[in-house]
Amino acid sequence: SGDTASSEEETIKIGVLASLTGPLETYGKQTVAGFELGLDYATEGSNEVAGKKVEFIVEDTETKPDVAVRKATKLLEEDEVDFLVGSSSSGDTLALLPLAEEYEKIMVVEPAVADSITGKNWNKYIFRTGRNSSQDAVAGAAAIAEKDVKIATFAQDNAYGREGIAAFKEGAEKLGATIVNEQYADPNSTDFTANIQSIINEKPDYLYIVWAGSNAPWKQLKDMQLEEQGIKISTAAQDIASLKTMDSLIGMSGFSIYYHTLPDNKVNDWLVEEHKKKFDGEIPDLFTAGGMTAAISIVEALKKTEGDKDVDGLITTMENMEFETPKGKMKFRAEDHQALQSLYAVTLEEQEGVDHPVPVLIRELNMEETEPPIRNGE
Amino acid sequence: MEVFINLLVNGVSTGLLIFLLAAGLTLIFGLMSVLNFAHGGLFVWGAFSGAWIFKETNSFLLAIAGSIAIGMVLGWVLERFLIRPVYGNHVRQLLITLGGMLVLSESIKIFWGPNPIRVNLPAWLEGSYQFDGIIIIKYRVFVIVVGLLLYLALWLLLSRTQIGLMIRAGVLDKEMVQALGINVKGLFTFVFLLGAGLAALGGALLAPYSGVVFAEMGMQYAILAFIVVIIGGMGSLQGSALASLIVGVAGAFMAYYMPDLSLALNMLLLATVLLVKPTGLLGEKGSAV
Amino acid sequence: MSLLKLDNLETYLGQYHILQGVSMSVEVGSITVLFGRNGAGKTTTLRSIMGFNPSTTGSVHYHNQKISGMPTHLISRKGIGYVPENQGIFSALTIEETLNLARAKSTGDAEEKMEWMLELFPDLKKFWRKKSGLLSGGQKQMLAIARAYINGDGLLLIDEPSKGLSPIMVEKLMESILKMKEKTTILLVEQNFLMASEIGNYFYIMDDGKIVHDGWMQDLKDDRETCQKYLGIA
Amino acid sequence: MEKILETKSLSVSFGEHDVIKEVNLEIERGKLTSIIGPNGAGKTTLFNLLSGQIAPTKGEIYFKNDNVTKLSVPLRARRGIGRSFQLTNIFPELTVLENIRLAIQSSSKDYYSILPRLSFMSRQQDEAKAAMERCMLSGKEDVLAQDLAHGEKRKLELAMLLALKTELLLLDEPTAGISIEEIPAILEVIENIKKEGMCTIVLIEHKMEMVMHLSDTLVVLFNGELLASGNPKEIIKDQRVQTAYLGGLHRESIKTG
Amino acid sequence: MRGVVHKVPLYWGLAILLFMLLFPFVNDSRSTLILLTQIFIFAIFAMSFDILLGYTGIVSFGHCMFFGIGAYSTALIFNQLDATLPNFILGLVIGILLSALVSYIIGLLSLRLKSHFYAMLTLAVSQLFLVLAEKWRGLTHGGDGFTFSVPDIFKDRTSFYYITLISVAIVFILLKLFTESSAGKVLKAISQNEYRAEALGYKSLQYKLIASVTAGVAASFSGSLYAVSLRFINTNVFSIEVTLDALLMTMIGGLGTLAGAIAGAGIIEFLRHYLSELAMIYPIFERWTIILGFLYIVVLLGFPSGLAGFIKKFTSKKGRKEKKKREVGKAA
Ligand SMILES: Nc1ncnc2c1ncn2[C@@H]1O[C@H](COP(=O)(O)OP(=O)(O)OP(=O)(O)O)[C@@H](O)[C@H]1O
Ligand SMILES: Nc1ncnc2c1ncn2[C@@H]1O[C@H](COP(=O)(O)OP(=O)(O)OP(=O)(O)O)[C@@H](O)[C@H]1O
Ligand SMILES: [Mg+2]
Ligand SMILES: [Mg+2]
Repeated sequence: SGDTASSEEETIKIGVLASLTGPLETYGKQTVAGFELGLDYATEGSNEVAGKKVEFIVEDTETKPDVAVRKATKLLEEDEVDFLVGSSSSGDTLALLPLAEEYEKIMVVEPAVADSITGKNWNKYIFRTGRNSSQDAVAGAAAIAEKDVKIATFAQDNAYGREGIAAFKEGAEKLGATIVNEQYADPNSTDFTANIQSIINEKPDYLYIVWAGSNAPWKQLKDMQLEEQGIKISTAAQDIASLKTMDSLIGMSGFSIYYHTLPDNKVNDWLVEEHKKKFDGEIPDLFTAGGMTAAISIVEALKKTEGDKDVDGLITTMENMEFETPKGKMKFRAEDHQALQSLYAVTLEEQEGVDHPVPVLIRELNMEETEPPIRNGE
Repeated sequence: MEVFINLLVNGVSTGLLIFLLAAGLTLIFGLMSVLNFAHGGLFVWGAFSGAWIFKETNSFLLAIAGSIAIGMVLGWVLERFLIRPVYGNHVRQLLITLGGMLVLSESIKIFWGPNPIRVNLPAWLEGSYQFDGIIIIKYRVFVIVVGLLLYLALWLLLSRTQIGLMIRAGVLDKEMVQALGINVKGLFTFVFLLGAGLAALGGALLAPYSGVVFAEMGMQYAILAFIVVIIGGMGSLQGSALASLIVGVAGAFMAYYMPDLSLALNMLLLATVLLVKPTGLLGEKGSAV
Repeated sequence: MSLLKLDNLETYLGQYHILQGVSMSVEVGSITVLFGRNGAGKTTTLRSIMGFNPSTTGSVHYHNQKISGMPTHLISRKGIGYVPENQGIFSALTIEETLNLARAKSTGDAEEKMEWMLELFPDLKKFWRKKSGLLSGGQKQMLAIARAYINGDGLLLIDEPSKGLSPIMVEKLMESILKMKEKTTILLVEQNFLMASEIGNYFYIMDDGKIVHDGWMQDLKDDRETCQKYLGIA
Repeated sequence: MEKILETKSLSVSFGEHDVIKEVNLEIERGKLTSIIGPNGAGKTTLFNLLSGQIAPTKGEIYFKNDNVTKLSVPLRARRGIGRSFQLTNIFPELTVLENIRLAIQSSSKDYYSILPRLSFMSRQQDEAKAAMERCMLSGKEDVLAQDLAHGEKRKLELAMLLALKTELLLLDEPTAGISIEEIPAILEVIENIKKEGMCTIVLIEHKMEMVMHLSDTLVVLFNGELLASGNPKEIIKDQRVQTAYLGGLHRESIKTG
Repeated sequence: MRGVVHKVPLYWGLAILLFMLLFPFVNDSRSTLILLTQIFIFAIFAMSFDILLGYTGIVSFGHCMFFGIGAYSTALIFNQLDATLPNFILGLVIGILLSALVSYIIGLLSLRLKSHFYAMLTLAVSQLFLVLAEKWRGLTHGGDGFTFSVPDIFKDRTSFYYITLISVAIVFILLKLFTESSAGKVLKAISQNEYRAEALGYKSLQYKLIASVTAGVAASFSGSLYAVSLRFINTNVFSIEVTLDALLMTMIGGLGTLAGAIAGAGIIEFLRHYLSELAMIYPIFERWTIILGFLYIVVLLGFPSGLAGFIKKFTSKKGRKEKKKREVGKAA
């Protein structure tokens, strides 16, 4: 039994929590696929770091906080994982944060975006490779805001929308723009024309939109002929599934977090190639890259500690750690462990042979430019 | 003024769209006294199959016809296997159709995957009319026209034929109606199919309206339809139409003038109506208490 | 000529064997009365004829045509009207609507029958637009009879029509049934011996799911022993 | 003589239709009063007014000299007005015993106790058994009420009313739909109640033999109006009653019986 | 004697309780403990729903609101004050009082409504609570929710397991006593024939109020435990899915039995758990919601009175046969 103990000692276990069923299942599946590829890449196919085997165990949170907690506890107690990675929804992730602290295990947050994860609810075991709402907002502002530009905003009336707009406003006003109108709509509504009408009345230069989920207003924006009235639309180009619904926004300028053609680096090239190989020619998507990033961050940290799993050591190592990812170079900020990262100012274009609008790079917004305010001190 | 007209037109067309959804439910709920929670499931199926057929065939009419047909087939299955054993028992209907709802929404993902799907319009319905400041989306006009026509057709069916009477009697005493030589089972199936077809049609028409469809919208719209039917008064077609218009128009105006309250609007409307006039706006006296 | 013929009907309700071989026949133009204690199976017999509780064995013939096994609505369309024990009132429908419904699949001249019924039961006309559920017990009974008569034309099955009726109503009802007899055939379930014996031609007595006695009504009135034994009449 | 119930120009109308018109009724304590009248005369409606199921458009009801016009159904039941219904009206999925126990519970003012009390329950049990015995239902304790034969359901209704220990019993056609052989049994129950003199009974019946046999007072309701009231023998000789209610068939039988 | 003491189920209940008490000693799987804890919490919630639906015949679509009120009260107290036991009691009591008040007011306004109207009204009100939780961001942080810490005794999975287990037992006993009490009997009567119950002198509205307040209080209690078990809360607790879960559990377990609600909570949670585990191995189970849906439909159609009803029928059939045998024996 001494043998097993030592081989246990030699294995590094990572628990990956993601929504594999329910409304976010596409996200979760991408994360898992990306994570696997990321391990492969970072360990060069050996699945070993500093001579120790790396294993990962996937659990489905079903996008229910209670299930997430149960599964995470199972990972921590029964599988005795050394790291947690997850998860697809902010709610699940927030529910998991205290567990990381309780079990003193590092949790790499990917791809949940809520600011409070690295803000108010943060603890020192939390590292986030995914970008947060504020980064989106800062990038969004950087893409369009400048002196004397009038901007109206439109978002879902929930935490995600409100938080995103608040951060955007701060960023945009810093750049000299004025926010002339803020609209929030019931996320379940069928009809957004009243909100759009109100925006049209203000005659802004830009309309900045924060929207996640299915019930998007793109079609109605087009129907209401915003472009014709001189109002340019700007929003985040997210995953491919959402891009597929954004046909009517072709020509808009906004920002992208990831698209397989965007970050021009060798990690991404590898990802695209391997992903196509493995998945029948399919291109990797936003959360695939995210999953890969999470894996890389863990392996890189372990490489630096030479396989030492001591948590405090790992935390010190990871703070300020820079690492190459398919989303470009990243750096865990020491204060709140948020990974600073590049985002991309893009326009949406139609491309031959692609069934969705393609984000085309205008310029890279580097990690300094998109650095969000530190909010975990409050 | 432009704003007012815009809001009104959009509100009315949203209202009529909701009416399409509610009409099927009113028929089933009001006439047969069946609480069909799976209505939302039929609605999503209508939306997805409509979008899919349009994408494959590029014919909008075919898409509509196809989705109605699919809705009816599913409606038949529901009626035959889920509803028929529980006619007359509200609680069980509610519970069993809830199961139907779960299965219908989830099975969408088997066919079309878990992601939302974009829905296109035929060229002749694309775009909008613009008269200085007033923007009227073409498709909304189309929806208004279809909604009004359907209202008329249903009204004629219920008031000019004896079907309505037979069904109402059938709900009260099924055996006795059979004893009068009327094939109640067939009649109920017919009404149910009609309701299912309407739900699917509502879905097919809503899909291009918002531009995307997703599997989870079923529950959301099932609840909306219930709200409208109850606000209008159970079983009253006029009531449902009125309630749909109120919900649509009030939604548009609230979102414009009091956006903060719009999240709670439908629920507030429902609560107020139930507390002030429990039978709904045009409901029969004494049916709610 | 026998209009309706039951041949050895056996009917189960749940696991209970209710009808245990019921045979009887109803002659054209007659009033046949079915007597029996509470729970004897009278109502079940009528329901088996109508197809609500189909018999497992045995058969029902109407006009020499087998109707057992047919769905209820088709049996009804052969021209059989039914007044159920509980009246089967459509409480939320008005009298007008109820009678219109009866007309929908009516056999024979519905207009004429309707007129006659309104003449026979003026109360129906008086409360023409009233919800049936709000009628008094007797008024409901009249409505149920009118509805059945308008709907059918060959045979009326009436289950305990005198229940809850005032003496004068019973008397009127008797007269009405006698009048109806001129146009139709009637199978009557009745507890009110006084009334039934007055108008019936032939009778059957049921007990425990079996026919235990039958004969001509005139004979029954004199047959003290049978009266005593089966009907509890001294 | 003591009045237990009195109505003063009691009227009710549904829409246009006046169903009860200015009825002034007095019920004597300890006596059995029968109400007869053609179908639709308003007898059941009168009961509904007395027990509170519907509210009068005009007039008052006094029970033991208190004005109860405005009281709700349960409050009147608590004061001592119990009734049976023209169609049997019981708790179908409870056992016979449970049905009766509910009535006892109400009569022992045990309304809102939310914890079971065993001693009270066993006392209930005994009382329920007694009521069942008096209504000839012994042995049916654990039968679900819905499985009872029609006649037995009627008896159960009576048993519940007895257990309720009301001072005033309103019985709406207790023998409707009962076969001839079973009527004597119900009749006996009612007679026993009457003999024991515990409560005042008001009876609606169409079976004249029974009415004549049981009643101390007869009240005739016609078209919502009180046509006559008084000694039964006198009343049925009244020409108006003869033509409006009894008709030809009964003239003979009553004279002789 | 019927209705007061059922001996056989009593022994069964005690046996199960004993087994559950010993369980942590025989099985040290934490996630199973958590699953069981979860089941206990939902069992309380399902029982509270059973008081409404099963015993009183009230269909509520907004029952999650009491669950949510309890959960938020506890969570907010812990968020604002220290993580101590007295503060837990404080949160619990606030939740219970609020739930009692809300259920009383809603009941007073709307219990006169017929079943489905009442159902929709409660749905509307519960959704208003959802909107409130979403909008009152300063306090609740909206849909994202917030985490908070809890007293150490709750952090320990085993001790929390025992706390919830004992809670289930106590709530079960209290509710059972309630249903067997005079008031409980009247509830059952009202659910069958309200009109008649009134004529017997029972004010049905008041009894429905008693039922709905009792149910609200029990639901609030389960919500408090739920919040503690997660140490996190968001607006999900007010979502209609929470109500639907309670509905599924009571239906599958069997209406009007309380024990059925507990069994239903167990069945549903276990199935969810194992079907989703299976999905990790066999992708065909990925759409396990469909399987759950089908199962639910089959149960409703085949065993309308749920698991409890099925067992009852089964045992009573056996009982009847035995009784018959005895009678035959006597006769001989
Ligand atoms: N659904 C049922 N399940 C089981 N038994 C039933 C059912 N309906 C009726 N019965 C039983 O069947 C027997 C015959 O009932 P039926 O109604 O035919 O009697 P009846 O002669 O019409 O009596 P009554 O004079 O009381 O109307 C009775 O013993 C009754 O209890
Ligand atoms: N709620 C109501 N709304 C309208 N009309 C009603 C209502 N209740 C009773 N009526 C009418 O009042 C009249 C009296 O009815 P009621 O039931 O009191 O008669 P009854 O004397 O009991 O007759 P029966 O002997 O036939 O039972 C009837 O014409 C009936 O239609
Ligand atoms: Mg009968
Ligand atoms: Mg009456």
